[in-house]
Amino acid sequence: MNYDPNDLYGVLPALILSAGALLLLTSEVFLRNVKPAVLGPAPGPAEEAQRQLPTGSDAKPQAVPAPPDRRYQAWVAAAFAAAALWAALSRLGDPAVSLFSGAAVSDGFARVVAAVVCAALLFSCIVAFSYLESLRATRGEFYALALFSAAGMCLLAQATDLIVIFISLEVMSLALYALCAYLRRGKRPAEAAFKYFILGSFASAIFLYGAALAFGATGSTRLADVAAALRSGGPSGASTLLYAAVALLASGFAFKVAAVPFHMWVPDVYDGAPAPVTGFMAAGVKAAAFATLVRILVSGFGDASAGPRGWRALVIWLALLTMLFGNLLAIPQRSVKRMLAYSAIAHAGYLLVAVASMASASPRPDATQGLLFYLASYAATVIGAFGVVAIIERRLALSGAGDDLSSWSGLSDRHPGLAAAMSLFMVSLAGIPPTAGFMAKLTVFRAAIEAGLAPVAIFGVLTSVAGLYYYLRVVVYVYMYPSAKGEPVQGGRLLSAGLAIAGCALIVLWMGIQPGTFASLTQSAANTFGR
Amino acid sequence: MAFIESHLLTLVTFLPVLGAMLIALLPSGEGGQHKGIAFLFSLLTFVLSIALWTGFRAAPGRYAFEQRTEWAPALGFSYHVGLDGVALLLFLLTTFLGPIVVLSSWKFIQERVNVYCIALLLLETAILGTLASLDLVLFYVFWEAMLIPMYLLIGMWGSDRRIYAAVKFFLFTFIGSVLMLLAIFWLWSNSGRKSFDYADLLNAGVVDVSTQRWLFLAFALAFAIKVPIWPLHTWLPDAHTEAPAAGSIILAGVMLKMGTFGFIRYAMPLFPQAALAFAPAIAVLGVIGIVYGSLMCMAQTDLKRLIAYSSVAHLGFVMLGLSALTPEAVSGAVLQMVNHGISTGALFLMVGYLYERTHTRDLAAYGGLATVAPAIAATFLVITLSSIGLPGTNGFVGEFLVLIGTFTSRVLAGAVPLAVIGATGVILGAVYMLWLYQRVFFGPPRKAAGHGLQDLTVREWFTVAPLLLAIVVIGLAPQPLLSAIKEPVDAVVQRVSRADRAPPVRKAEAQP
Amino acid sequence: MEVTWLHLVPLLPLIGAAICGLVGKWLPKSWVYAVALGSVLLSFLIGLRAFIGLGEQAPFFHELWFNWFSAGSLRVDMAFTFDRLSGALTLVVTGVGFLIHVYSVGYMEEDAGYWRYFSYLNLFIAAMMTLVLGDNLVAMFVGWEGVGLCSYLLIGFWFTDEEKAYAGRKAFIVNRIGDFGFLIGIFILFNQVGTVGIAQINSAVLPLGVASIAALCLFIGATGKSAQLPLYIWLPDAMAGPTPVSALIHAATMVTAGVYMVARLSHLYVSAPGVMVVVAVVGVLTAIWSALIATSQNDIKKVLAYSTVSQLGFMFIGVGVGAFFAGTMHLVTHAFFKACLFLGSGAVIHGLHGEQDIQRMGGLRKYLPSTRTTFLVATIAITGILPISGFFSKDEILGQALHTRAFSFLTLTPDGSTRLTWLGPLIYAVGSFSAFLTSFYMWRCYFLTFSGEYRGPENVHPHESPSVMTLPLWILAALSVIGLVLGLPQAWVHGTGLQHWTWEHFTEDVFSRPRGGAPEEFSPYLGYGIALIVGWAGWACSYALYFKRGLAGDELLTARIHALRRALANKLYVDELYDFLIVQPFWALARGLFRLVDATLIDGLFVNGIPALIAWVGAMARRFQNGDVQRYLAVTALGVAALLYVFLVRG
Amino acid sequence: MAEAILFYLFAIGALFAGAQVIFRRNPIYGALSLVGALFFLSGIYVLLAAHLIAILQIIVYAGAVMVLFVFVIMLLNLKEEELGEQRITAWKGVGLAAVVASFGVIAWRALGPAFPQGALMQGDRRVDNALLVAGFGGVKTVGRILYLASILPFEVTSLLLLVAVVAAVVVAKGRI
Amino acid sequence: MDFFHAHQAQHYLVLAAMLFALGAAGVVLRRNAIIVLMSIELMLNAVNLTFLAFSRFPLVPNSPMGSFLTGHAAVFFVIATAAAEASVGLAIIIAVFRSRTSVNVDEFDTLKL
Repeated sequence: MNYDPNDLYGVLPALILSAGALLLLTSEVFLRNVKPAVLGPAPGPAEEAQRQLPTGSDAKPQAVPAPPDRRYQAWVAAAFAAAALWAALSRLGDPAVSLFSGAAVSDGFARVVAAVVCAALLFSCIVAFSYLESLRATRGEFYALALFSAAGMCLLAQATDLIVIFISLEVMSLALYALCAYLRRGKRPAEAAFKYFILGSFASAIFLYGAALAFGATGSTRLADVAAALRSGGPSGASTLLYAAVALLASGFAFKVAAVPFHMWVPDVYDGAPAPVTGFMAAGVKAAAFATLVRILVSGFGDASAGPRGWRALVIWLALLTMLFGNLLAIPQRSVKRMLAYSAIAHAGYLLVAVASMASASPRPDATQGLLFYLASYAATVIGAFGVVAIIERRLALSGAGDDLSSWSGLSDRHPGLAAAMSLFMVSLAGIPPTAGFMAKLTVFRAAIEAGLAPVAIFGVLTSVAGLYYYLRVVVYVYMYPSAKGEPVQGGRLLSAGLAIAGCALIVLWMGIQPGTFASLTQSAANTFGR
Repeated sequence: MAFIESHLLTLVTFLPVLGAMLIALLPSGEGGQHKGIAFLFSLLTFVLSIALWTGFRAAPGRYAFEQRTEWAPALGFSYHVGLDGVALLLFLLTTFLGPIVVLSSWKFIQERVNVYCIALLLLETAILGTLASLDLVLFYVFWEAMLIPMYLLIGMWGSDRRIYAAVKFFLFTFIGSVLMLLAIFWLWSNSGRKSFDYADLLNAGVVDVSTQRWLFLAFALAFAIKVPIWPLHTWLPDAHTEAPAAGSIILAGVMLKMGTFGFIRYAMPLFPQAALAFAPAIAVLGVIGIVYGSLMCMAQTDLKRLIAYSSVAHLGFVMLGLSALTPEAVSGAVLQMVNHGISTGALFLMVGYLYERTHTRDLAAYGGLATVAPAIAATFLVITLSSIGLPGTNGFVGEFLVLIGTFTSRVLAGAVPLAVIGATGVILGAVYMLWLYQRVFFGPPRKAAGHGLQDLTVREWFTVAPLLLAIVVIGLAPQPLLSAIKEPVDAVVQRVSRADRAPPVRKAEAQP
Repeated sequence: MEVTWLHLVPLLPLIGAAICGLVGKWLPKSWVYAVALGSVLLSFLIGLRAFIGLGEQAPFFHELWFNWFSAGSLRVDMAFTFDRLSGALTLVVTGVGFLIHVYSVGYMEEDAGYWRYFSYLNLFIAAMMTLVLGDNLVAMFVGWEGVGLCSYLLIGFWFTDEEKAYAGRKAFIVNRIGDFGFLIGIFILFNQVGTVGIAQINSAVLPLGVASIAALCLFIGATGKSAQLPLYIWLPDAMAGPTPVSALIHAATMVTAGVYMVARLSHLYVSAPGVMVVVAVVGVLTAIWSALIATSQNDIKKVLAYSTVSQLGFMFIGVGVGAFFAGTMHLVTHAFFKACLFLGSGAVIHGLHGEQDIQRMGGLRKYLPSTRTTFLVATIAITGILPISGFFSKDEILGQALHTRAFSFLTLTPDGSTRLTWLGPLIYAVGSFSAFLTSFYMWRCYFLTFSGEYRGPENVHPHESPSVMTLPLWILAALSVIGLVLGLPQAWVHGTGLQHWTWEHFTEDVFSRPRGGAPEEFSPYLGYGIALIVGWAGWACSYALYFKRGLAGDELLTARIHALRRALANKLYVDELYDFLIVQPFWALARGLFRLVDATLIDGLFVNGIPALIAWVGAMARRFQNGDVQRYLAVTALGVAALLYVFLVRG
Repeated sequence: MAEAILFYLFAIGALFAGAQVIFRRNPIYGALSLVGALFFLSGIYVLLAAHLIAILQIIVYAGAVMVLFVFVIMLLNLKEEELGEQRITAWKGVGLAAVVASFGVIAWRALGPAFPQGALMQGDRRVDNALLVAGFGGVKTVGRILYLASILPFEVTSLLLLVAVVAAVVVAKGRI
Repeated sequence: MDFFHAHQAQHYLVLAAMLFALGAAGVVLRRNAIIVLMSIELMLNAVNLTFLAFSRFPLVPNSPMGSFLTGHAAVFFVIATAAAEASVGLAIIIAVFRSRTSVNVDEFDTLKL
């Protein structure tokens, strides 16, 4: 029961990310003795933004000395993210290894999820760079926290022990709470953080209670043991305890993946958090949380899937509710950011369909394939979308107000590139070829059909039609409405964000036109849960 | 050279995309060069597609210019394209209309020209791909890819209610096709070896008849909306009315045919028994479309709207012919697809020119144009005649074949009354088209013609003349087209009309 | 016998039409004339050559030009047959057509659109020739629709006038209604026989039921094209076109297409005796009906138009009673004298600078001598007061009707006695009465136009037309005299060389005999006598009324039979009736459907209703998200409770 | 017997103190009663032979965490009127009902029937790890588990604490 | 089973459940953010109690992981996590208080709909 240091290679991505975070933190220490005169950033339009802070936003705005130049930090963070990405990808094909006496595992599934998370982090950092720079809000802590939460996500994807899951969850969450509250612009960020925190801790407490019950029933917190206990049956009391446990664990992660009715936090939090953070949340948290949900349900409670008390029916119901309300509530939204929040809920529903079709063994590889593909494509799309939102939002963020569709009208005149990219992302979210979103829906729904969930699939596609409506509305505003009284978005430092957005757009197109590459990459991962 | 030989179809299909990329690279400044490039590429596409016509050899059960390469083996679909006679005709129709469309909007489109040209070219490729693809996912991808550019065309360059029309168009067509997608997946997961390839699925067949019906309905809904079949037609008038001329031309000219093409290529052969069972229903809907559409035309006061509804009527003929399941009727239906593409496309072209000059679509404003613009009047007359199926124009042959084929159909229940009612469309067509023509061109000049308007310019002649030529040539010598489509038509008729006798292949045999 | 030049007959005029239509605008006038007239003349000559070529060794010429289209078992060829019937028709159409072309040169002198005009005219000749020569029903249908198009174009030739344009449209649509029947007929025959070739159809054995329906449908087509009840309404309005057009299309050639078609398919019709009855009855009713109306028309062209309708009625009597040769013979002679009449009226109108109302004419004999003479000849021909062409042809029809056996077939009762024998005599009687009416209104027209004093306005100075217009008049007048040869009874000409020229003998192997068999030989003299009496009676009446009094005659008549005459003057209100019964309800239906079904039901309820509903529900549900974190917590807790319920309680 | 009495003593105490936390209007009282609840709980831990945990409970919670709470309460030092009245809304009722129902269900369906004889029986003797395992709950044994079997969670926890520190600093920062 | 017999495992468990419910109720009911936070701490403690109870009174005779002290380890981690959560939570409360000088959760409703 003593451990072997090689296990650390299994969690290499998390290690790299933490190392990066530490480096950034320490770098802050040495910043003071940088000559502001030398490296002071060009005075951007952010100063007067600082001036016109709404009352009550924070302490009286006094003229600050030009802060030291922190522009390198984003790139350091990005570099570490890239390194972690490489670490995740490099061992993609390797066989699965159990780490730390079964507390975690390094298998294809985990690696792909880690890769998605790291890629999401990479692009988010680049988006955040220009965002924060133009708000004069760059701090090392920001990137450090982002890296920490990414590390938490990677661990989450690997964890096979309920305790480890819980702790990694906390690592991820705490960092994200902080990131939500990071900006001091108006009331919104702090409120978002608070809501996220309260609800999040509540949910994780519930999860933890479930873990305790599982421990009670099996005498262990390892998922493998849980599965074994389920198979062997055990004493009479155990099974009921296990069912209570699965209920609580499931609700804990249903919260994290924002499944109706555990979704209430999502719109407010996504809306209040800074756009780059929201993008990262939407992409990373979803990936990690779904990975964990699948681990718990499939490799932990895999044998408790069928039947009226099985989780399959449960997940189906969650999926139906989520798809329905996610789309329904997104329709009346006028704030793109909020609309994207609700759409995130809806997409959780589609992913839940994939989870449901993983219940039975035969379609499981295809379903896993679909889940991973969907996570990846959704990450690429949503980060790009929030990247664009970030650019639009910058101006608004200073005033602490939310955005509105009207501020998007005629974007195609002012920024053709942005307009095209945004439309592409919308199209991808709506699931129309030739974009990643379509291929994702294809993989998921065909797995559902294969698993005999035709009614669910039909319901799903119909709701996706409803979804089309609000995605198209963005395109309508961007392309078909005359330009809003045309003050162009401040062009300053637009470049890097544009870089990230272009990257996401390329990925979206690539995964839509040439899905084979990603599919074959994840081929081994698809068989993680047996074929 | 050999490469071109083997990849000709792909080349033609994706040539417009090349043009689109080129335009995207250019500065968005002045539009002249954009239009120029767009025109050049569409013309080039057409020229190359002529090689398809000359090189086409009809072979039973095989596809010409077939090409198959791996696309996403991990996901089970491949890039597999090829043409049969039916697809070929529509393919050529598309490439033929391509340059005309670009040329027609030369003057009308002045802002955001680059986006416009890109949309046009992408749309062309999407349509061509839909026709060429032999893999269902590939087909679906192209099928859906048609929507976005069309959506932009309507929404960005349309008239007042353009956004309503665009969204309506998009949602309508989308809601149908998503169910088709699910049906495709069902086929995939039950086709023995998991394959999206058309041939495989055709061989595998669907044994259970009730399942067949469901799948057929899923496919049929998608296609029926595109066609459109009554009562799913209401997106069409709005889309046509609001779209710019070019959009209407493409929409009427080729996109509607995608629906009928889908029926003859996918819905009917894949689910023969279901197709046979539903044939009477579809035929009835087709006839309703004929009569109802014509009546709607008579109720319109908007020029484009009227023509849009006439499309409903014309495609009613096509659906009637397809569901009659006799060689005459089906080949007539296919021919009618082409004819409708040409004549209605031409109608929208002319209406577009009128709109450019008068900036109104209100019939009441028109009148007496024949005195001020004789050339427009003359061309419009020819097109009108073709649209009401006068012998000697292309319209006649198609309609006649459809009706006589339906009348003599032994498969279709109640064929005779259907044919007779359908034939009334011949009268109604004359009623509303001539009414329209008189309203616009005869009588004393009215408001629209008040400030005497300019007759056809040279550029416009270049767009109209080919269409007129096609109208007359196809009207006088339709035989080459008919013999080109003979092969696939007979195959479909055989497969479907005998479905109740010979059940489809067992699954066991389908599996390797 | 197969030949390769037959297609030239329709092709040449077609080319002429193309040239005139496409480039005629820019060509010098004389060239246009040359092309238009030359092409028609050429096809006439070809026809003539072929006609002479006809004989024992070559009973007909046939050409398969090209296979138009074929699918499945259907094969449609562009093929032509030139037998005695179609040959004669060819000569009539091209010949009269040519004369009218010549005449038009003068008539359309001032019109700027002359090139259009001649293009249409040529096109018409081409279409008519396709109709006549086509050896299958589809080819025939091509011509059938083609002539309809040309009449549409030519009626609406002066399209700036809404009325004229409307008349054209009306003509086309009414024709289309007929064509609808024609199409169905083709379908039925194809369904039965498996081909659309006329020869095959004429040699096929057709069950009575199928034959009857097919024949009926085709006859509907005929009523449309040949302006019979109930579809005759378009023809009077068709007079809106230039007068030569009325002469060519609406008198001589196109309108007789129906008769020609019935005669062509004589086999089909004789195998459907019931339909023969219908044909004959419709014919006679039309004859009397329009003759009545014609008595009270004041527009000279309208008079002629209604007379045309009634003459067509006579022709249908002829074919209806199984005397196809009689019907077609009347067709030919009628072509001569009616064309002559129309051209004469055209000359009058031309001479009076567009005046068409006979009330403002009169006494024109001294201004337009040659017009008057030819008109007189033609009038004699149509009224048959002297035994020239019209007399014989019309009387042949009536005689055949009297003695017909065509109907007895279907009414053979078990005891062998035949019923419906009264129908023939009845038709004869009514026909004779309408012959009387014909004589009456034609003479009225003549007297009011040419005799008496000139009643027109002073500023209008009537003048004779140029010789280019009068020449055709003379030729046609001559023809309507010579035409009598066709109708000479066999008894007279038996053994003489003339025998070969009589129509009955000439066409005897072209038509099928009615099932009841041809009537046995009857002596024509009684019929002739009655016909003469009838004709002279009509002359006498109108002479008494109009020769001295002029217009006062009308007033006298009106005073006697006021209501009737007003009704007649208003064409018996048929147009109004149709408008009220059919046209208006139809448009109302269209508008109603549009508002109710499309706008309200489909779009309002479903297409826009459902999304609105969804959006509303969404908006409602949205209210729930009120930002209160503890409500969120409550919902989350509810979710947990629900899950626990599922797993612990329910399970 | 004695244990039973102690158990009920502690249990009632814990529940009472917990109730105080919920129902006291002034957070400072709440904090203090929470401390009390924690003390009672640590007593129960002792009854459960979890000595090390009991100590940690006192040190970490009562010693560190609660101090933090109190500190924050003092920092904000809310006035009476700022505390505001407790409002009862419908949804609070619903939430309460849901919570009570959930854990009622758990207690009734899962926990209650879990131990028919009060504990797992092997043969005639109850399985009681406190008696079976040598040094149960002691530093040594728990340490072994911590540092060997649970090495990964342990390391991750260190990461967690670091994150918590950084996060707290970032969030509490005056202005960014 | 007699009520006063010691070491009824489910006594501990039910007590834990009650405490958890109490904490949850506090989270749902109280307006004061700080007290909400404390309620969450209470919930975590309830979980700890459950862990400990189960590790002393196992439901399966021999633990797959070799030792029932895993429960103790879990509790150890939970305590640490609780501390971490508390610190961050309090910091967030401070931030919120800064932006709107109130700690009443039902007044934090800028983000809604």
